Amino acid sequence: MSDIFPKWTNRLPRNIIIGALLAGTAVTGAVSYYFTPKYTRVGYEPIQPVAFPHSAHVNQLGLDCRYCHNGVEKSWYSNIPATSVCMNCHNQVLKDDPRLALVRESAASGEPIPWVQIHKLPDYVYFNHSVHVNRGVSCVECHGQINRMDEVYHAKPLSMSFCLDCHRDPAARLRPLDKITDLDWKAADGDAQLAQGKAYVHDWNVQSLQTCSTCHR
Amino acid sequence: MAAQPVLDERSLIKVQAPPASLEREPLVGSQHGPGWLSDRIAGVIEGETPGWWKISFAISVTMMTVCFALILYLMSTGVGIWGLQHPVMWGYAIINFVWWIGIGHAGTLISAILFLLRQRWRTSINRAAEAMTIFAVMCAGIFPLIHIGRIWYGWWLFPVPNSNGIWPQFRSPLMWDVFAVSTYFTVSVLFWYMGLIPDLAVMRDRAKTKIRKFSYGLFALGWTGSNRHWSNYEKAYLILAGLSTPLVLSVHSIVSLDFSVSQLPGWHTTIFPPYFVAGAVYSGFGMVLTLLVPLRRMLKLEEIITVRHVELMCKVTLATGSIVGYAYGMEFFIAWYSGNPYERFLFLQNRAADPFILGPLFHVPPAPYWWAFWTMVTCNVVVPQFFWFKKVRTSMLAVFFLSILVNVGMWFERFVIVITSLHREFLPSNWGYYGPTWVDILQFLGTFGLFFTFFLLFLRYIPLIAIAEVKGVTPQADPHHPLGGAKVGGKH
Amino acid sequence: MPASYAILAEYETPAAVLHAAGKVRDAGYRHWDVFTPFPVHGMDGAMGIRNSKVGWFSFIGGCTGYTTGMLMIWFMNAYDYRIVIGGKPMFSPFAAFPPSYELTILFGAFGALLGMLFLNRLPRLHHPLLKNRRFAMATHDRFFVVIETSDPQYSEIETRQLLESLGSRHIEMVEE
Amino acid sequence: MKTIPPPCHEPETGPKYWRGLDQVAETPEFRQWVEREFPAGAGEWTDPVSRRHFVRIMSASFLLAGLGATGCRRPVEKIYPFAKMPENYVHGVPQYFATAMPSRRGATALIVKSSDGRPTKIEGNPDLPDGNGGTDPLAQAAVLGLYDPDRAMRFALNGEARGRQAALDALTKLSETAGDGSGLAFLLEQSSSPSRARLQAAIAGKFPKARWHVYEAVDLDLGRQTASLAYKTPVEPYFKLDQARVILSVDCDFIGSEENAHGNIRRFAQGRALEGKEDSMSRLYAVESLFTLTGLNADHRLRLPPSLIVPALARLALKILAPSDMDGKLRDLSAAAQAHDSWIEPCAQDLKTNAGRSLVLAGYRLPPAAHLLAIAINEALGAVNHTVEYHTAPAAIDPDLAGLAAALKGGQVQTLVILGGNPAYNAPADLDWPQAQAKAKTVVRLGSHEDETAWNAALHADAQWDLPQAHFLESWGDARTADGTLAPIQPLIDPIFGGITELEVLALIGGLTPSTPYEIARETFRSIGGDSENAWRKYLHDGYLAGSAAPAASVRHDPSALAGALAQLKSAPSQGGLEIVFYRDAKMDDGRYNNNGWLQELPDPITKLTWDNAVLLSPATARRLNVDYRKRGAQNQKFFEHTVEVTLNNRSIKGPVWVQPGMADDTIGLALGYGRQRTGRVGRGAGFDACKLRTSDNLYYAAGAVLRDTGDTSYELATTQSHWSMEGRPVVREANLEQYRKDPAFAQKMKPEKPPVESPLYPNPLDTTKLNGLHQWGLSIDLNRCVGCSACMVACQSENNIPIVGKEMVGKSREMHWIRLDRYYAGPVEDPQAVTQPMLCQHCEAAPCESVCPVNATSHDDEGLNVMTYNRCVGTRYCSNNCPYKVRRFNFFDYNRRPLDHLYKSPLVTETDGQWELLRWLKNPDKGNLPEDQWQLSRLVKNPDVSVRMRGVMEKCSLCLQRIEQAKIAAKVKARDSGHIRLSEKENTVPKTACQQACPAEAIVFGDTSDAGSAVSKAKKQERTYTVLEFLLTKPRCTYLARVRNPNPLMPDYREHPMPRTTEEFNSGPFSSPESETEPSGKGAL
Repeated sequence: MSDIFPKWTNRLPRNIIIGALLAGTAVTGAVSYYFTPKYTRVGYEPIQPVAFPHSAHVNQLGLDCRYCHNGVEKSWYSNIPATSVCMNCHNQVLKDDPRLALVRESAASGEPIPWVQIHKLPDYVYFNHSVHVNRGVSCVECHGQINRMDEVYHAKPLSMSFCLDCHRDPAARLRPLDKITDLDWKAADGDAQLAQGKAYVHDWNVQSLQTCSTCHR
Repeated sequence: MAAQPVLDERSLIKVQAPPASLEREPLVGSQHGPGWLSDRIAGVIEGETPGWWKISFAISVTMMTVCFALILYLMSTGVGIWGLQHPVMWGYAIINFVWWIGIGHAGTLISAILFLLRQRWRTSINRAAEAMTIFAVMCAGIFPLIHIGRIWYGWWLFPVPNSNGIWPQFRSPLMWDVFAVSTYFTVSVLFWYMGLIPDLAVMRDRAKTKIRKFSYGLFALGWTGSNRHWSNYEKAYLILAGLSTPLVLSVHSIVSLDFSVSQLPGWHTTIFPPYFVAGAVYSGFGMVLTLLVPLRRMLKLEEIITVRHVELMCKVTLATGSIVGYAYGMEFFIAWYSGNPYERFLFLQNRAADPFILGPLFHVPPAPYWWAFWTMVTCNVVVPQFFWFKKVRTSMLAVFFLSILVNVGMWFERFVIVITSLHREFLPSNWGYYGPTWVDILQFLGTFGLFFTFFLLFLRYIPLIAIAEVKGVTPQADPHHPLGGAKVGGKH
Repeated sequence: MPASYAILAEYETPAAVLHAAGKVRDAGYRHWDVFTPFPVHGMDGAMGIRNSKVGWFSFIGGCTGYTTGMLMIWFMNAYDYRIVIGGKPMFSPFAAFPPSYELTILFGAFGALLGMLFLNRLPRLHHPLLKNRRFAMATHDRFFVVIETSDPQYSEIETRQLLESLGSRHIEMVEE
Repeated sequence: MKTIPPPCHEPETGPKYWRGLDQVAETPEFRQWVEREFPAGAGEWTDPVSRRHFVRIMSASFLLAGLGATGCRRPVEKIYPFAKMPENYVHGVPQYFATAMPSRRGATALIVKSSDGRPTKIEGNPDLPDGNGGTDPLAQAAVLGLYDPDRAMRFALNGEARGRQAALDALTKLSETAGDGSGLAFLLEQSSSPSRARLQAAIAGKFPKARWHVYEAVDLDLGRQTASLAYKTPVEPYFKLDQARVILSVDCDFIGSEENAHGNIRRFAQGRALEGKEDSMSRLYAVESLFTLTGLNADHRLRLPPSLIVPALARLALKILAPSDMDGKLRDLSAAAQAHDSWIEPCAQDLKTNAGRSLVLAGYRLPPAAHLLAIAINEALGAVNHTVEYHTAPAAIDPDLAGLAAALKGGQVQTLVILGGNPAYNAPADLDWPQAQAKAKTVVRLGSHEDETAWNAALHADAQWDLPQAHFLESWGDARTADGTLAPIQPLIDPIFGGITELEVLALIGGLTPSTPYEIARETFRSIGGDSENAWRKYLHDGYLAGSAAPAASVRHDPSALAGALAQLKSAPSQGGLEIVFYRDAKMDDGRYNNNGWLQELPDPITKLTWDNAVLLSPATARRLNVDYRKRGAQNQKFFEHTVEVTLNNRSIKGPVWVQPGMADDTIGLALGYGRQRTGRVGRGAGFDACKLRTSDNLYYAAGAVLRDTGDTSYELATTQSHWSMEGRPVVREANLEQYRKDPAFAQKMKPEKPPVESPLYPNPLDTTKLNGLHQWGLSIDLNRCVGCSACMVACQSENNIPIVGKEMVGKSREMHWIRLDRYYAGPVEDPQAVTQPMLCQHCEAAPCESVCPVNATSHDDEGLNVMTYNRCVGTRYCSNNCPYKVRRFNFFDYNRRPLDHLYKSPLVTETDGQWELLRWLKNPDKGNLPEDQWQLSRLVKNPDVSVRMRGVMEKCSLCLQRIEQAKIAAKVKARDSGHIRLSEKENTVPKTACQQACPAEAIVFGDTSDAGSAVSKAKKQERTYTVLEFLLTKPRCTYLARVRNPNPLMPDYREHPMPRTTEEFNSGPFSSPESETEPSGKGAL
């Protein structure tokens, strides 16, 4: 009865509809950002046991990615280098630096350095590094400009749709094989990239693989 | 006499009273006016809570709790706790799903198809039947959801954009099912709720307590009975009825496509859609009878839900049951006529061959599930034939008993379709035998708990007969009937 | 004292209210309505209400549903991610029909219900009539003719006389 | 693809690689951990440090450090790289090592895949001159045995752990106090290892009075012993079955349970192979009591009770051998088999007609006289050096276990050294071995498990040392394969439980130096292959020593041995009662593989029973004894059988009956290897112990047994196939050779049903998308080659991380095998024909499973594979319903993450290792709820290239997609900026599927059908090609080559057609309902 419902309740339906529309939009927006790898992965930058600055090693010293990640052209994985690789230089350079204490300790004791994993695909995704870096896909496509990072962070979402973007259009990303680890390299412009990419797709017989078996098995 | 000007009014509206020969027997007790109907029907809700209600409710809630506890067990452990196995990958869950969905069909049929066919007797039973539909579809809907192996990914069956960039696959009948069942449920709820609005207003206006006033008032949406509203309302109701009719036909057709789109002998058959729809209506009416025959007595509604209603429903049951029987026969004929050895094998050696007559006759070993098959035939083909007899139709005890057999038969029909087709098909090396586990059985019983919990709540809190609609079909509601105030009735 | 909203006349039979409605219409009133516990046969004609527009809402809803279904399925299975499935065509109107059909009905049903609510301006929980004790009988077994005071033809005395002349035994003013 | 690796640039040697880890394994912490953790459960095991330690030792791989309690967006996971990278190691790139799996008289040369330091897959070594890379199920399953968490892991004295050093000290002390060796006895297993022979000789020289015994519960050495007698020189036979046109097997299951079965299969299949109608094929006759794989593959089969087998052979001998003074004895012997003359006569005729190309084989169960008789017949048939060669072989030690037992009981043995074997379980019952063993003052026992032979507190040996035996994948050693080729055994992993090898123990007892197994093997090699380091490395790399095969010895037959043996042979005693055949189980062997889950769950090739042995009876006998009633359980593949009591010489056992069509009447078949009292978690409760009935006189055959029905029908047997008849459906298509020659395309005409439409109503989109694919994969299975050995099933299980599900689940048909072997019987139930057919995902081009999946979880790729995306699957199971071949398997439970006895228990209310399972799962969802030791070990055997499926997910054969993808990736990595990425058989870059690689018969051919020159394209072009259920228009990529039988028209059991073929023929033919014929259970049961 109307003594239960005061007059303002007549405005409720309209307000509820408007409110629901606004809230729905907000929730949709939030879910499609916060509940996807765009938020859950991108920007992840854990503190590492040893503050290893990629920028200093790559950009200042000019180390190639493959000096440390030497399995990347042969294996599924781009390996994290063994302590002995660090010590190749650091038994000469900065040999008493306190920041490297853990590295020296590891080299001496044989205990591994517990690096925190940043880029991780689910177990059911079989991503092979070697087949990408040997066929014109640069590190930068998935890892971002590591050469400019002091501490590595997760730069790309690495979601399935992210993978599909490239798999559907490889020509837009392929580059000369000698530029794979040159993370600053860019084609002159978009058209040039597309032109050379198309040439590579043709000459190297690059397939645009989108079937499930490409990644899942 | 003062009647003279009134006659003018009648001619103005151009309505003729029907001749006496066409006058129908009133559908509800003719001596009572609309007010009596309100009092009677709302009285069910407003009166004391009957003892049988409390007991039934306690039992139902217990069974429902068992059902949900078992669902928790299922989700945490895996569908292996059911009797499912290679090669029978669908079992009780799908049987129960199809059965409950079929039950639901009577409600929509009564409310929609009979409405379009101007069967005014529907008004006494449509509310309860629709409620039954909704609760049955709820029970049904549980099963496809929990029967999947990874329940938490059930949302992948809905077209939700996601960062995996992958979509559902719409060639699958299961996707059609998702749309059909969710649409069916939604539209049934809409239809039911729309019918409820005027009655909720009745309840609101009768309410004594503030809580009731608020609750009924809120859901009555401020219904006043304005005739301008009635005009739109009746149109919308007509449209919903018009939409529900193809809906109800399509839902069970699509459910049947789950089977007939596959290629198993016994599933892969074009007769399935009509056969399923007929079977659904058959089982639905069976369930309506099972519910209403005792209810009309317990709630003292014999004058509103009359023997005639029951009789009419029995006739529908007889008609649909006979259609189902025809479909059974047709399946066998086609299996034989096609000459396909796999089809022939299925119908004879998986289903029909009993150890006593057919097996020896055809020199084949008895079908592993012959008992299920013959239970089905007895309940679905033989039982409805009793409804040819008026004596049976008017005996409430007989109707109640037979209606239960109808439900049993239809459950076995789904059992026969699902299990016997799967357990022995193309490669004999895979042949097997299916049996349920205690979880299967308790979960099935548990859905009755769910169903009756809701149904009992419905009885207690919602008018179980469409008050406004029943009022509308009384003679008192007819402005051209003496009881409706017409000064010169058409009756004489 | 609050302003009055309308004048309310009670009738006891559908025939009486039908008769009254015709007369009120003939008298040229516009802001008035009849309230009955059930739809009274012939009342639309008596009140001069034209065919309801709910059908259009439903029709548009249905068309939207069907188009949405077909386009969605085509986009998902044949355009955005083409996956070879069972040797079947990427898009086939036959396979897409059942979901589209269901969406037609779903959207059509929503169109009908929401259209009805929209046309009736419901929900409207607060209404002057609902405060009236006597009016509660409108959902029970009484029939009311209500003429709003905002009607240009409204006059406190003439209107009341008209309603009385049409056989109402009970007439009262409804407060705002 | 490098499933078989290309030659390494530098030969990999095990110790170099693992040496660093040796030291870790020796640390006290590790030992303490192993001793504490594994038997006791894993309370402290949750400590991440010790876990990390463990994994680094085991796999030197990445590991997840579990869920950190961080507020972060995702759990922190850590990467532990090496502090110092091992040489030649690239994380993620598997390595392959050649090694060998020793068997009784020989060895199987292997190539083992090592994934990040853990052996994950065993393949045969295809480079061996006498091999094709095929293996048997036992070799395939050996890798699981390595990670058996119930293996022996303690150096224990009288059941109490004493530590490794104490044990080694005790051995040294033993060697110092042994004196001249009197009172010292060695009990060894058979071995072909030259190193062991060398050490043995050295020890024998040092302790001349020591007793030596070599015991095998199932002795497969009889062929060698009798050949040495017959030729008066130590030789062993080597059968060249491919050369034989007519083969007669006399109770010799050379395809199943004899030594070197996979080698026999290879040669037999070669002799049966057909490519065109001109080709000829061999003919196989079998005389046997059980129904064996050999009988299944035979063209003519004569079932005889054991007591009639020697008479039948004698009868045959009479017809073949030149008349001699033995004839009288032979006639006496053969009188009993007179009734079977109509069978034996034409068979003998056939053998004689094909003299020089025929062969008679005698099985291990037969007495020596029968073997000598077979040798004589082969001599008469001119088989020597044509179908059988005799290779020089070292003389073996006389087993004489009875003598040893007597000596023990007589107190003549103070110190007993048992190396391997399990005599307390499987020694003949009359020896009462456990008691005898306890009479020794000191027992040193090296065993893979703490089993029945290990310390038994109830018996009183003064001191018993139990030493954990290293698995062959952890060991250095050597062995000789069947043809005598020397093969190295080299470790792929450091002993996980710190076990030691037989060679080490012998060296220590003998006080010999060097005592490390590596040095021992190395030194042995010096004497055989020369001193050169390069030769050693090449030997290790190749996995065999080229040219070391034994040459055929030129031998001269001496019939006197036969005469002597015949004279000793007792004529078959006409005892009443039933006869018993004790046989080596196809899976458990003599019980040694009892705790191997893959083998327990592998269905027996004939009975299809899993997890159990049974009292096998012929249908008629079962009916006569009134125990043929069979009731199916509520579930599918569960059978409730009569439990019967079998009594023989006052010893009795109880077991369930299994009615086996084709068995000889009045005969009981009892498989050994089950019913173990002390075994691991897997084998516990499986079957009954038939060894209890065996006595020294009746090792393989016994007569006079009494069978009594206990009336108990509650025991369940789980089988993987419950229906035995093909129902006249043309699933397996076969013809006789004559018909095949007349109409080579006979198989394509056996269609019961025409497709409803000639072609689909719409174009298959695959026709367009496959243009993108570089290859089109297909499979062809030659049913004429397939013998049903089941190696493919285990290979697939190993390659594809297929879980075992346990007996109860198998009883519900929930086993997970992606490839199964369907076995059908046809004909009269008492003596049926049988066929076997590998059935796996057919990779239909118009796949019915795909179109019903609502979430795109199963779909087609451009190369024509039907691919299953596990991570997308929600588990509607509709695909399985719609699959006409029923090859999809569903994970009803979390088989990979929960113990099999917990499957039905909700994790909400269950504990594992004293922890609430839900919490455990939340902490580490991957680990799930396996006990810590099972979890840690079970994940080591997993193939890292294949997803481990969780519950609620459908799975099926992928045609080893991971191998295909790796091959393609390898080709692309190699191609770099060239476009040459297509795999081709010419370049040997096309991978093999696991089943194909394991198949010794080469029945499975996989490859690129778009390459007209590929083997699979050629196979598919054969006229015998047919498709199962082709009328469904599913267009499978997997096709079959029809089977051809080669019967002899003169034989009494000759039939013009194999039976029954098509439905029409079936319906109109002479065969009545197959149901009643092949179901011994009677009509109501199925």
